[in-house]
Amino acid sequence: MLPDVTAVRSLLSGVAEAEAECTSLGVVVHASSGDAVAILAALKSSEFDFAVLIDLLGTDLGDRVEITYHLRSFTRDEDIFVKSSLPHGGTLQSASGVFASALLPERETAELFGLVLAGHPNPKRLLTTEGQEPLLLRSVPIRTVKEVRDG
Amino acid sequence: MAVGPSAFMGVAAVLFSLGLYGVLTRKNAVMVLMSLELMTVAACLNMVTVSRFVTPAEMTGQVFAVFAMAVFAAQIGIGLALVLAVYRQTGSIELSSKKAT
Amino acid sequence: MALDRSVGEHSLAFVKREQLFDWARRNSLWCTTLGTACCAIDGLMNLGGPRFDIDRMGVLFGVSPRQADVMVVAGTVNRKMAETLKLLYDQMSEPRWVVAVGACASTGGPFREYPNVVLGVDRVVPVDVYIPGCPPRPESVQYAFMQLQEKIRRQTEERSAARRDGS
Amino acid sequence: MSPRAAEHVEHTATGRMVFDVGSQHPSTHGLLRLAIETDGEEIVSAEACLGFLHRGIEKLGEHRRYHQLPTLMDRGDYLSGIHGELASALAVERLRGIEVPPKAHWLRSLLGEINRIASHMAWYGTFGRDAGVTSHFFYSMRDREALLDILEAVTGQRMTFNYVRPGGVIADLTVVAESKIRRFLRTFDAHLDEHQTFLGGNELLQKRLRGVGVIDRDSAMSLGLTGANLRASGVPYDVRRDRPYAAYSELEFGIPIGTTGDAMDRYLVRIEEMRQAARIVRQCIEGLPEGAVMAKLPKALRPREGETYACVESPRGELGVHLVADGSETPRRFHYRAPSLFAIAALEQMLPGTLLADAALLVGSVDIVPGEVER
Amino acid sequence: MWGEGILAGMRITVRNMMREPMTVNYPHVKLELPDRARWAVAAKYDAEGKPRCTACRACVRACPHHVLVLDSTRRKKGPKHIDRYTYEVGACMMCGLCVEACSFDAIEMSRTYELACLDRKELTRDLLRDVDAAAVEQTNSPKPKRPAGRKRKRSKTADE
Amino acid sequence: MNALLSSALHASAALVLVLLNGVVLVFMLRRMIGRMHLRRGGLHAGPGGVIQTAADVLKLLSKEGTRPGGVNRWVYAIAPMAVFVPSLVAYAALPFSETLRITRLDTGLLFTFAVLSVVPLGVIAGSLASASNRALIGAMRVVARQLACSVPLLLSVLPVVMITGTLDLGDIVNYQTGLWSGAFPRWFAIPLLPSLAIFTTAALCGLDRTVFDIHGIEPGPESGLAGEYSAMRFGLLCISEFGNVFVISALAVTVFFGGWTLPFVPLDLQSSIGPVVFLIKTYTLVFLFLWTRSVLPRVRTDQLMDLGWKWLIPLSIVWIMLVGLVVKASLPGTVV
Amino acid sequence: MLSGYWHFTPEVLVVCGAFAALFGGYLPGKDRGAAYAAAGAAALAAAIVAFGGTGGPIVFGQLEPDSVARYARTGLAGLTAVWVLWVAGRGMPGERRREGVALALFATAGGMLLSMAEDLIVMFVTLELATMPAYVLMGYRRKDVSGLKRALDYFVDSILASVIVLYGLSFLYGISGSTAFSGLELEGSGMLGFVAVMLTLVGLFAKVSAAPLRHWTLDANAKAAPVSLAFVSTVPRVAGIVVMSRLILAIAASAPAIGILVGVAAAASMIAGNCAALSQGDLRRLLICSGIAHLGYLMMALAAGTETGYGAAVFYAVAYAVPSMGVMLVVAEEGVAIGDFARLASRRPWVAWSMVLWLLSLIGIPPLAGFFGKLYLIGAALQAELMALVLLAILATLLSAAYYFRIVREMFFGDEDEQVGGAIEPSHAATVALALCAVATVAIGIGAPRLIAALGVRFG
Amino acid sequence: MSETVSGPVFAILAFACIGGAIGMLSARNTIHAALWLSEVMLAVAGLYLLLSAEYLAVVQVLIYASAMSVVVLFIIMLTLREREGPVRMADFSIGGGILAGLTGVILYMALADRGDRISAMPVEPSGTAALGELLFGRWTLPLEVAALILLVSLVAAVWWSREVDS
Repeated sequence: MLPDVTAVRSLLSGVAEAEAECTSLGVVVHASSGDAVAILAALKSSEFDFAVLIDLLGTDLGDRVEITYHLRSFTRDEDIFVKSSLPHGGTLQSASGVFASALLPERETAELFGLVLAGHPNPKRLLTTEGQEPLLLRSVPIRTVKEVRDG
Repeated sequence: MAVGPSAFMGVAAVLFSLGLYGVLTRKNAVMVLMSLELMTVAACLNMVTVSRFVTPAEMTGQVFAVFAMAVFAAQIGIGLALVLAVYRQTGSIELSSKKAT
Repeated sequence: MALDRSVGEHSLAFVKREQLFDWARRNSLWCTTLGTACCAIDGLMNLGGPRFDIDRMGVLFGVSPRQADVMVVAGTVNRKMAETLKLLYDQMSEPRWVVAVGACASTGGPFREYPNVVLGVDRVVPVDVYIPGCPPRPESVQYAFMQLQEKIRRQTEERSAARRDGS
Repeated sequence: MSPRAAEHVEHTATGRMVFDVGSQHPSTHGLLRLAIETDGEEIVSAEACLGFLHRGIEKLGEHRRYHQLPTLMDRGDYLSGIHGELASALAVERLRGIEVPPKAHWLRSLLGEINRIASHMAWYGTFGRDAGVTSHFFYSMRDREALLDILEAVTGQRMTFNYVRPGGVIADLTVVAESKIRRFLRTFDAHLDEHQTFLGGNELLQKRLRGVGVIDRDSAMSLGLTGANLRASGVPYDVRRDRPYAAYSELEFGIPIGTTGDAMDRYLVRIEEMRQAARIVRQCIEGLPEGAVMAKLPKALRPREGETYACVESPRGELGVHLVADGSETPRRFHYRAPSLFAIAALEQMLPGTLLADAALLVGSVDIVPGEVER
Repeated sequence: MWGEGILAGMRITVRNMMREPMTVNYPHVKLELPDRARWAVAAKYDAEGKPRCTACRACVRACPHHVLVLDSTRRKKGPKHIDRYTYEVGACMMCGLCVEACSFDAIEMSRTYELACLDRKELTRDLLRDVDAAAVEQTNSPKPKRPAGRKRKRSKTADE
Repeated sequence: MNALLSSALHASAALVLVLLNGVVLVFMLRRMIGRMHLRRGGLHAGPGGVIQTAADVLKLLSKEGTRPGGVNRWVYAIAPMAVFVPSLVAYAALPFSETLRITRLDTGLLFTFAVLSVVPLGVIAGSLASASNRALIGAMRVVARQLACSVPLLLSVLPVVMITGTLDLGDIVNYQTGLWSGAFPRWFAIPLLPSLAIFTTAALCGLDRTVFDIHGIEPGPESGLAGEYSAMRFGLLCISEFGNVFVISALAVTVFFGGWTLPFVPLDLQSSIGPVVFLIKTYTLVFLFLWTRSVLPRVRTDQLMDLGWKWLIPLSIVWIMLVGLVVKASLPGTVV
Repeated sequence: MLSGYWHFTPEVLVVCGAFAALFGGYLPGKDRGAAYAAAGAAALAAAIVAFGGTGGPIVFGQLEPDSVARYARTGLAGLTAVWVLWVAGRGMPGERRREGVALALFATAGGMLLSMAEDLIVMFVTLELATMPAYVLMGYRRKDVSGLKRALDYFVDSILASVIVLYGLSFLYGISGSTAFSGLELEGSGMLGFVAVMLTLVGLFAKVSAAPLRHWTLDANAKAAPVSLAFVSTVPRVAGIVVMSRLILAIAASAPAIGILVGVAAAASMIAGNCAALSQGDLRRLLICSGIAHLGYLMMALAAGTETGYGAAVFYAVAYAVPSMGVMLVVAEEGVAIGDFARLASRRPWVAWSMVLWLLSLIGIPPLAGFFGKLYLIGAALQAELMALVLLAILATLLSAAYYFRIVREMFFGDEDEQVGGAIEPSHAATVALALCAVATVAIGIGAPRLIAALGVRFG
Repeated sequence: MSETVSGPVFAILAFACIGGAIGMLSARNTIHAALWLSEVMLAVAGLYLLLSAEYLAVVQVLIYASAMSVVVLFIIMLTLREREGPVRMADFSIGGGILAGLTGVILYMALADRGDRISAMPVEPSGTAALGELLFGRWTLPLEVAALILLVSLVAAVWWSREVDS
């Protein structure tokens, strides 16, 4: 389940500035937003064989958005999480070149957190209609009870 | 009220002339083919008329009309295949060298 | 083709003929199904299935909106879907009815706090029958169709009564 | 039937046509709209247009208390409510460190497998309808009704159960339910054989399914496919076996895999999965331990600050819940991984080059539930 | 041989045709609901016909999306007066959390599923209106039960 | 004038027959198919749901007819008629019994095929007029299907014509009265089994199925034209599709199953129960068609074309040659 | 009736050859082998015709394999054999040859039947069989856009001609009540008869590309592949000329005025063809124009309306087609521009000398085929005292020498720099084909007196 | 058919023929033109019936009114881009009109001149069976040739409609 943290560290030292640690989530690599895609590529081609991008999600940390990439290796049955953070309205570098599975989740994340998607083959909005104000997962307040009742 | 052969042949003649007009004036290949069909039908009608009035027993005209129909159906089939081939290459079904006659 | 309208307004035959047509309408409710979420599975798919078999009542599902009498909205409708919904409703020909199946279609249901979700189909098109439940049982939906039939019958009676009074 | 306004008769330089399949088309199983560009009958490109069912499950999850989360998950993947509930419950349990009584584990597996068969039956019926065999829909609905009866008897609802909670399940099996399960198990294998003969044995259908919509092993992994779609491409990955949860570590079951990854393989893998699921149900009903079904929990769950990911094998693949807790009563971020979302990406890659007539079949063959796609 | 599958399919259809249809002819015959079936929320009454609600608002807090509203007035002495206890049946998802949260067994998931209505107003129901939250003392407090002589209007149920 | 009146009477009788036929038969088939689906089908309209289909038709009559925007008005309006009228006219030559038929035609067999072949014209016209991509693709499929199936359909009845030496449907039926070696009815279905097989296959491929898929009236490309029409225009399309199934089945009965005749029954009795026998035979065949269809998945158009052009047509040609040789050898004096 | 069936042996052989070409690819062996087989069949057919002899009317009098038909069928089969042989060696440009050869053989079969036709129905049907493959051959290159468009134009005009013929035939039949040539009776039919003859002839003239509707041939054919043109401008045309001659002869018996009509068309064809040919730089156009002119000479004899004129015309049809085929095939090898022939004599002396032979024959230099052909034509015209036409023909011949000699000059004294054509791959089959053409040109010339006697031409 | 041709029926059919042809030529939309054409074909089939040519009438419907019209409409459908476009006239159509008109006038004159030479309606002609005997007896040769023509057209159509491999 958990890959060897030291081995991950040594692997990443050759690629970019990144920190790996073991948390409640699993092994997490913290990277700067510029390096994330390179790190993903390195992890994919490494001996860990993280061949699948299982998931991609954004988390609002208040002042910035944290993007979490969740990789899995079927051969070794190990998971690794790569996290990078962006400012609000920042540019999300697409990982779809490395993992085709990032195509749709990236569009969704960019739309819901108000990010700019770069390097994506089809960076349109995914969920809401063009022409409407996008719904941002981070800032849009949900309706209050009163609104719902009288609404 | 008896209707003689010239009435039928007259209808055929009108159809023929109209078809000829269509062939001569239309640029759209499909329209030209349709006009040709009109002319064919005129000729067939002529033959059937003659067959009825002149050779009712031998029915030569009907035989002739059967063959004419078969042959022209084949011709129009070829023509449509050609139109399609031209359309695929050029995206147009207009006859290129249609001159006003 | 509306035959009932080409029949004279004040003729004696009119009322009877209209009643006949209304009987036909009641017993032949063709639905265009706008099944979006869970309600479409339980409320529509299972209802069309062998156990509940809505076909008994002459209700057909999955008809093109141009031919349908009833639009069955089953499931959440959000702002993007609402546009489609409106267009589909506009395609339907009179007389037409709308049935909102489930909490989401009736009021927005469990998702009504989310601003993208429309607070009930009646915000977009007029709704004739609401069916609470999340999702409602197939029987609930069939019950709703029976209510709808009742409503159609009542409408006719009211109309003909109004005409009697007027004449 | 999509509205006319959304349907353009577009003539491009190559004479192509643009088609909208959906957003309300029976074969799209809810609300998936595919903008398909065709050249004659052949599909040139396909793009999925989502968002017709975007209703903020993730956003609302941030405003729900932890034990309310299953109600949302039920309505995400509405065909397999138990699995959604289970994933969220597992995540909460992992964050909070809750011990679940063993009987609850077994009940979760039991109900999960019953729900899996029910979900596959729904897919099976609509798949038959996509193929044009109308009768099959009714035959699979017959078995689905039996399963729904069981689920209703145990949980009180037919589809949105709210049965699995953090800490266990809310109720034990009833006697009626158990006898229903046994009755179901007696007939199910024969029924499944009948279905398989009826639909899968049909030569015309085989001709339509074989070699269509092939996804090879590598692209399946690259596309992030999971579940039956992945296994059909020859990757024997199953969360139940590789990351056992509930009682699966104690249960015996096989994992069917395909060889070519075409529509036929996906079909066959799902059929075999139903058979294996019935096998698990049998084991569960036999080996159900005694004891409590719910752990003792405080009224309000307040996990410590932290983050976790828990996944289950839903009928559509790996359904994972990513939960970020900030120490309050509600999660800071609630995200769930929808296997259907990745299947849609696969669909976009699969469709170009096939015929328009195959589109509906292929959409059916990957088994998509829009509710979980758009969340 | 090619075509065997088709023939087998035809055989199966005929076999099914010979079987009895499994249709339940609904308005005339009704399926029996299981004991645990959860449909619209209904208030419960004790043996004397008094509602058992104590206006503790546990259900209101438990409801994930606020379909229950309970307005009560606290009085100097005696139980609270329930001005209004409404229930939006049109939005309820029948999850049963409110019933689980109720420690007084004052509400239940009823088994009426024939809920369709023609008017949007009917989607909101009064579970209770203008009643006293009576039974707190009976079940919970050691205090003796008060005499039931106070002004009490007739309680309304959803079905009326 | 008398002739005109009688032909008008005939025509209106045909219309009534077609409509009644449709109304009753559709209901019966709905119930039958319902049973096949483990359910009951229409129950609530009238006693046992008998007038369910009548209700459908009446309702369609009372609906408001809409015309989608952007359509070609005249063609759109004419197309359902162009589909409906031929399928009505196709009844003209069918011999319901020795005496009961609308008109007696020398070329009855060919006439029926000719009239049925006009139907796709209306389908295409309507779909071109309705300016919808989906209808267009649907119509293209319909046409491709028709082109692939109508040729083998026509070829498959040729052996019968070769043997009987007539195109008159009544004569073809008369040829089939009596018994072979006292045991087998003289129906062409027995010696010309391959012809029947080709006919059935081609008919199965060529007939539209949407009417009977009660739960499958999909507004997709499969339904083609029907998705674009509303109210009675749609009703006309439905009736016409149903009528086509009936006519094809009736043709099969006439050509292969001895039409109104019944073996082992005295001749004078036969003439009186002729229409009933004919209808029973036809309904049986209609049911068989539907039964087969309920098992078959939708076949892709290109596969259908392959079937038609690469298998059915060559096979029927080979079969015609074989039959021709046999006929020539056994009946040296005949025309053929 | 049954006894006449052996007369069809050559046609059956040719059709078998067509099937062999069409489906030969599916048998073991190659496409090329099938084409050879087809060529063999055609040649064999020619031989059988040559030895088969003649007979009276067969098939209810619908066909008459007389000596004219024998000569024409031999010519048609021989021409086809040459063409197929050449195609077997060189192939169709840019496309496979299977369909092309098969279609050409079908056309030949049609043409051979056509040259025997003695009935309007048979004539019409076989005329269509003879000319229909031509549309395909004209648009044979499917990637060649302008070629396809020209083929479409050609097709439309040709069908128009067919329809007009058909309409005319329906009147002819209506007036005489019979479709047999022998039964055509226009006596006293007045205006209707005139219209019938007019429509029929105008259509037929258009079919064989004579005036007045000849311009479309030029436009439509000018962009076709020379190899297609070599076939289209010879085989179907010869067959058409033969049957046209037969029909004119049959009609002339009861409507002598037809001679004027034909004469006018002949004069127009001669003038138009020659004048247009003078200024052409494209050899295809040049040969088409000169073909129209040759048709004019031929119709001059037909205008006489006598058996002699008829025989002379049929003789000339083949005598003209053989060199024409040779020239066209060389054009297909070398190139369509006149400059492509520069110094051909130094590159391929044998081919160049053959070209000279053919061109001389086309001009009409003794002792080649063309000379005797023209001689008989003029003789026939003189017999009918059509002095003006004869004078015009002689003038036109002189004029034609001018443009034919341009080619000869280019071959022998052309500018070296203009030599653009690369070395042509040697092909035995093609060489044999060209050689056959050359030999035939001489042979027809030498055997002319005997042939013409057999064709029933009598002078004096 | 009766011995005399019914005048009103003929008038209706003739009107339908000519009107349909005019409609076809004046249609500004190819689809309309094709539909008009099939109307003309049906009317001509009616005329055939008047002329006791039952078989030909049926064949006319089968081949011209349906099969050919369907194929023509199919082609119009495939050449979609010109689908709604009006039929464009040639630049200068007066010449064509004059020629066609002249043809018509001449034909009229010819018919008026000699057309009624044959005016009496003869006895009831032989039926379809006789036609069949003629076709397969006396006219076998053209029948075989027509078969070859159909084969040629099949080869040609396949040749042009197959994809060109580049």
